[in-house]
Amino acid sequence: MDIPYTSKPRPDTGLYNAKVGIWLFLASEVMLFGALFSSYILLRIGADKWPSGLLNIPIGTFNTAVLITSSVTVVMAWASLKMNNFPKFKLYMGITILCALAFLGIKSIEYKDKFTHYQVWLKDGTTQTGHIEGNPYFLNHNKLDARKLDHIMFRSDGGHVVAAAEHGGNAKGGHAAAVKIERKDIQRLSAYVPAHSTYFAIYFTLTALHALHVVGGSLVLAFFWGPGSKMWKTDPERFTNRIEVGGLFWHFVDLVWIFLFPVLYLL
Amino acid sequence: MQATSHATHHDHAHADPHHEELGFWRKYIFSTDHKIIGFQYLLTALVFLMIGFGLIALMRWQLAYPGRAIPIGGALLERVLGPDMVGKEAVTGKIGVIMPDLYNSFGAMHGTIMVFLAIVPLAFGAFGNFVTPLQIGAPDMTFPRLNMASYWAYYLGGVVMLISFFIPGGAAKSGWTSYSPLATVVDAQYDINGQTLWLVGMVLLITSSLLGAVNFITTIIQLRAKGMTWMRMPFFVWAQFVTAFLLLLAFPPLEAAGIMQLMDNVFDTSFFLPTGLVVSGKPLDISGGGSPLLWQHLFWFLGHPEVYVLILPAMGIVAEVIANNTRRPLWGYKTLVYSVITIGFLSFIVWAHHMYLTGMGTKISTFFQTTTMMISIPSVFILSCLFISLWGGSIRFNTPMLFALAFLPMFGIGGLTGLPLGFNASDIYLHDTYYVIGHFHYVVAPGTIFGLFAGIYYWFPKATGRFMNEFLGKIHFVFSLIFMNAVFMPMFVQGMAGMSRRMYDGGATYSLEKAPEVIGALNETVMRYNISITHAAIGLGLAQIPFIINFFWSMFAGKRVTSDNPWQATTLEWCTPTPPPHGNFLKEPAAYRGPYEYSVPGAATDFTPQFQAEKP
Amino acid sequence: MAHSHDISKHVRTYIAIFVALLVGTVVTVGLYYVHFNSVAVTIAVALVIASLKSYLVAGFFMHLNSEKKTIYAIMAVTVFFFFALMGLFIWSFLDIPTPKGL
Amino acid sequence: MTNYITKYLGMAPVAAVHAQGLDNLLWYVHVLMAVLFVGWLIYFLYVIVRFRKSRNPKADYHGVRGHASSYAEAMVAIVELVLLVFFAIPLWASAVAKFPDAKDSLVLNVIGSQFSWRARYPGADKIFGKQDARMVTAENPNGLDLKDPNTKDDFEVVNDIVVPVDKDVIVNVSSMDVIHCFAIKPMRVTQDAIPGLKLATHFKATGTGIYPINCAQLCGNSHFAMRGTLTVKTQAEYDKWAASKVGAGAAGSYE
Ligand code: HEA
Ligand code: HEA
Ligand code: CUA
Ligand SMILES: [Cu+2]
Repeated sequence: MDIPYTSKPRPDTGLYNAKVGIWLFLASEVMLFGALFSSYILLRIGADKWPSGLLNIPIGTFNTAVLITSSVTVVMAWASLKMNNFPKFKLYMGITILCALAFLGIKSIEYKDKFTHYQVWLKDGTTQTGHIEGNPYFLNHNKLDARKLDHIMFRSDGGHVVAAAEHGGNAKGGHAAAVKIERKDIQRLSAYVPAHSTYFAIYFTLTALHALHVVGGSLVLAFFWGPGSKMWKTDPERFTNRIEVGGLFWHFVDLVWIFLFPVLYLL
Repeated sequence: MQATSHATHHDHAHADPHHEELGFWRKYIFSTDHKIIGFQYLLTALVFLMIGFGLIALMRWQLAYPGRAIPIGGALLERVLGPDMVGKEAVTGKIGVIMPDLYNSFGAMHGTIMVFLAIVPLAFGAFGNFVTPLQIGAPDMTFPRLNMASYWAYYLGGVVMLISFFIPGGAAKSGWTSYSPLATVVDAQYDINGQTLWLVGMVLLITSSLLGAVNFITTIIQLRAKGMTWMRMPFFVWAQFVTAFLLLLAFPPLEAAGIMQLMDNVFDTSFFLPTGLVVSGKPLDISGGGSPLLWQHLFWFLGHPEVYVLILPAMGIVAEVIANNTRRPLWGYKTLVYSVITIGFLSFIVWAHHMYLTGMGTKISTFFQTTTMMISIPSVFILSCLFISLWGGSIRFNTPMLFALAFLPMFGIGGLTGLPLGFNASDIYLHDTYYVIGHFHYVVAPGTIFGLFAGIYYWFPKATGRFMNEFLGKIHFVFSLIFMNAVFMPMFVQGMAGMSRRMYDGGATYSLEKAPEVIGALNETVMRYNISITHAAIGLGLAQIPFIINFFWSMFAGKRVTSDNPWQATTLEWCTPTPPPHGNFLKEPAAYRGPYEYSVPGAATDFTPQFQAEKP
Repeated sequence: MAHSHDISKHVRTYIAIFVALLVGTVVTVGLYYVHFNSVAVTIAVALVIASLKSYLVAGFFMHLNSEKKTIYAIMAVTVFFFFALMGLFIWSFLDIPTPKGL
Repeated sequence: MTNYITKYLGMAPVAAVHAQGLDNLLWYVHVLMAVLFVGWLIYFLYVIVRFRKSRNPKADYHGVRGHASSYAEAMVAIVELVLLVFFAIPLWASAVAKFPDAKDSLVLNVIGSQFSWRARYPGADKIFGKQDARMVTAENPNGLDLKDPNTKDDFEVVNDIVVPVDKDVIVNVSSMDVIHCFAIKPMRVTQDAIPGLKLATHFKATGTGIYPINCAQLCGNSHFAMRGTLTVKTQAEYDKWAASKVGAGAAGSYE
């Protein structure tokens, strides 16, 4: 016996197998991100102060638009197959994949930006944010000691700030000249990396996990666009189903981002 | 229909165009056939069951004879694990004393291995895989390659867990619950430590379970044979169905937690680390701001549904075996089904009964103890239905039935002792004592393991075409039953006396002998149980030898079955050839009636299988 | 293929939703710069818009509006547990009593 | 103090006022369990003997027809409900969640650390000095604010906690490293010590003597040895003892 309902729906449920499978998988994803969002809420409730405005909102908005675009193109790709228009499918799916790559590219620029953006907590209780001369990666106070550095040259984002930077993100403009900060005055030094604070910890965890989903999704979609599309000739119905299933996953990734964006960038 | 001979089936099989010959690797190692995968799960998980037992045997030695070298293999163990882990006896200098760190590692890994690498893979992976598609009349799982991936993810997870014993610092040592901050601060001097590997292993195991769960649910929804309506499904399938949902929805939060703890351990984040941590007199160099309770909530959000993952498949097996060997229908099939569904729902909202003493507020702990009491009701229903099913039966006491019958009171003890733990006011005294250890081992060891043994003896003939030996089986049963109780019953006494769990010296610090002036110190009887339990545990291990012999011997030399339905059972798996070929059924099966039509008045035989067509 | 006629109608919906999603995004960001006085209002508005957007994606792109019963059942169960998780978590944390005596 | 409950259940002796109620609940639950278990067991043994194949070769398709089992199940549910509503919930509310007035009680700060219990007493002024993890040094493991005047008469003991008899004691349990669990079995007190939180528990000892303090939560390799003692003295003896301590612990010194 062969496995039934791989492409034709089962009469009583009206569904083909993969569709049930993907929705179940998405159900588990809902719980995965649900747990992370719950953690976000609790960390935020528990925090003394929750940084805001440290992320670049225009970039985030643009990336949201990119992802939304890819979501509509992937459903158009499926619709094209339904209308028997294979070239159009190729086009729309191609755009989807390009959007995915664009999203990842932009995200990695954002990441890189954060990795070189530092905060120093001085022993007098004030803090400053800015860049260190030479834009080093992953420096912190322990590494200063390990490398026997007795000072850093620090380009502050603008004077002493006790609270977090103002809205509008790390505006490159108002940089002061580099000043010397002695090691002995530094309590703690950290870039905007996960270890910086629970805010960045959850930010990086959520966005990296989301980015992994984007990577996984675009690999699958790329397969359907490239070598996998041969199936259109042999079993068009099943191929269309595959696109639908891939699309469902892709929409879910988009959906997660729809929440991630306001929660991490705006609130 | 059932009595068709072997030879004819064989011919059919060859006539089947899909039955091409696969090479050894594709057929037995990287197989996509659910039966082979089930067998792979079975063997791997049994090995892990043995490893889990080996760990606890060493721990029990230390509990019974604190500071004494293990009698055999001490020097070898020291060579493998190093002198930090295995020390010398104070007086004689004999090598082979389990050190506290090793004890904690073994404890954590015993729990982890037993739960995630032995029992779940047996109950869900092995039995679920082998039996479910057959019972619903499906040719295979819906996603055979995904099924293979599940097994290999499980296998990899197991390998990672085992490797962790041999890295510097040794395996995870914060209990199977891995509470932060201990899990993060212990062994922090190593970049990659046992806890890191534990987390990586867990992510693999979770992935395996998630893929498995998707596969199982889809299979049950989509591949039921003609006529196999929901209310005609064997209870075992229902149990697997609910179990799969528990895995699907409860595991992801632990995966999230695992990722966050991994971040804490590797990237120095503070998800579970509050502000102001001071370890060994030095403030920790972290941002702080996290919450240790967050980990506990995420862990137990899985942890409680997980315990039903451990028990429900066993209940399913027991129901099948009881129906078959009482030769009458299960009593209250619908009640069973609704109860198991109810358990599924409730199991998600009781988790914090593991956390009554974490400073929980009155309102929330009232909520959780109410739900905890509610969940015990459907368990009582299930047990009652199984008990009442016995009434009016014509009971055959073969080995599977003996294990299934023993399951009932053993689970009863385990379940009942859950009640005093379930009230927050009485949990104050019992929390983290051996009473808890006794409680849950009664459900998982003489409970679940007996259920699984029943299943192994029961479906062995279908899988191999041969019976297991009844005599060895009965020896296995009798001694297992005696020793199981001898191991776990005294633990209630110890717990009531106030002995804490996870004690390297078996509570000697708190004994009258060490602290005679203290009121409420543990008396000699309680302490002596440490020794008797250990002896019983060794006896329990030895009692498995007949089983192991029986298992392998019967596979090649057991009594052959003479029919495809040797137990004269009613469910669909018994209408396939024995052992079932790839694709399972020679012609499309159909279910014509409910799953347990035994001793139907007026029928020719005392069983009327689901697959027997209505007489025209 | 069979339903190509319906499908072309759907396509128009898809485009409309695409536009709506973009508008939603712009509105969220715009409101952010407006600054509500109350944090609660800000959060509520942002989440309401996000929920609407996700409804559009799930309901139309993922055709959840016209799915089969089985899928609804699966998602209903999931939503139940999702809210159990979040709700009970938050409740647990809010219910931790403060230290006594000092 | 022993009564039949502690005796039959084999529990540690009772030495606190609120303990009896908790023990009663434990007892009732165990009676329920015993009744259920014995009842079912008798039925079970009877059935497997009476309905064995050799005696009853032909099974009965219908089996039990009455409603006896439904009544039994309903009974279980009702008894559980009663235990819950009339015992567990009120007990927790009265014995655990309701705190004595701090003014009339001895208030202690107990800090679990790997692997000992440090108990801080507020001294004569009944006010604790300030404390902050950032001030921790090797000599000042609790991070006390030594400039705070309230710190002056505070004192600290390690592992051997002393309290007066017949007086309410409130213990604020916390930790600065990992999770411990402050458990005094004869007092029926168990409270996790969780870093980042300060969680209160309370008891009123009924008899003098020395009682064990368990660490009941796995906290590292010497968890098994993290035993403290609680010495309950008469008020007069306690006062004398406390007087001898005051002033000795200003700098967070040990004893
Ligand atoms: C398969 C596993 C399993 C199962 C089924 C259960 C079932 C139950 N468990 Fe258990 N539990 C564990 C595994 C399990 N548990 C584990 C592993 C731990 C410890 C984890 C750790 O800390 O490491 C634990 C810990 C644990 C605690 C925390 C204790 C503590 O740490 O302080 C609590 C508290 O409420 C609890 C309660 C319950 C309850 C109320 C049930 C109920 O569902 C039980 C319902 C069943 C019945 C009520 C029995 C009905 C039967 C009859 C009426 C007939 C009886 C008679 C005869 C058969 C003759 N369990
Ligand atoms: C499913 C779960 C499970 C199972 C089955 C068991 C089984 C057993 N457990 Fe375990 N245990 C746990 C889960 C489990 N345990 C957990 C979660 C903890 C808590 C850990 C922690 O504190 O973090 C714990 C802790 C724990 C402790 C407390 C340690 C401490 O607190 O310090 C003890 C003490 O005696 C113990 C003993 C035993 C014994 C004697 C068995 C016996 O029942 C074992 C019986 C098994 C066998 C005898 C092996 C049989 C082998 C075969 C059949 C193989 C056949 C092979 C082939 C055919 C190839 N366990
Ligand atoms: Cu402290 Cu265990
Ligand atoms: Cu539980």
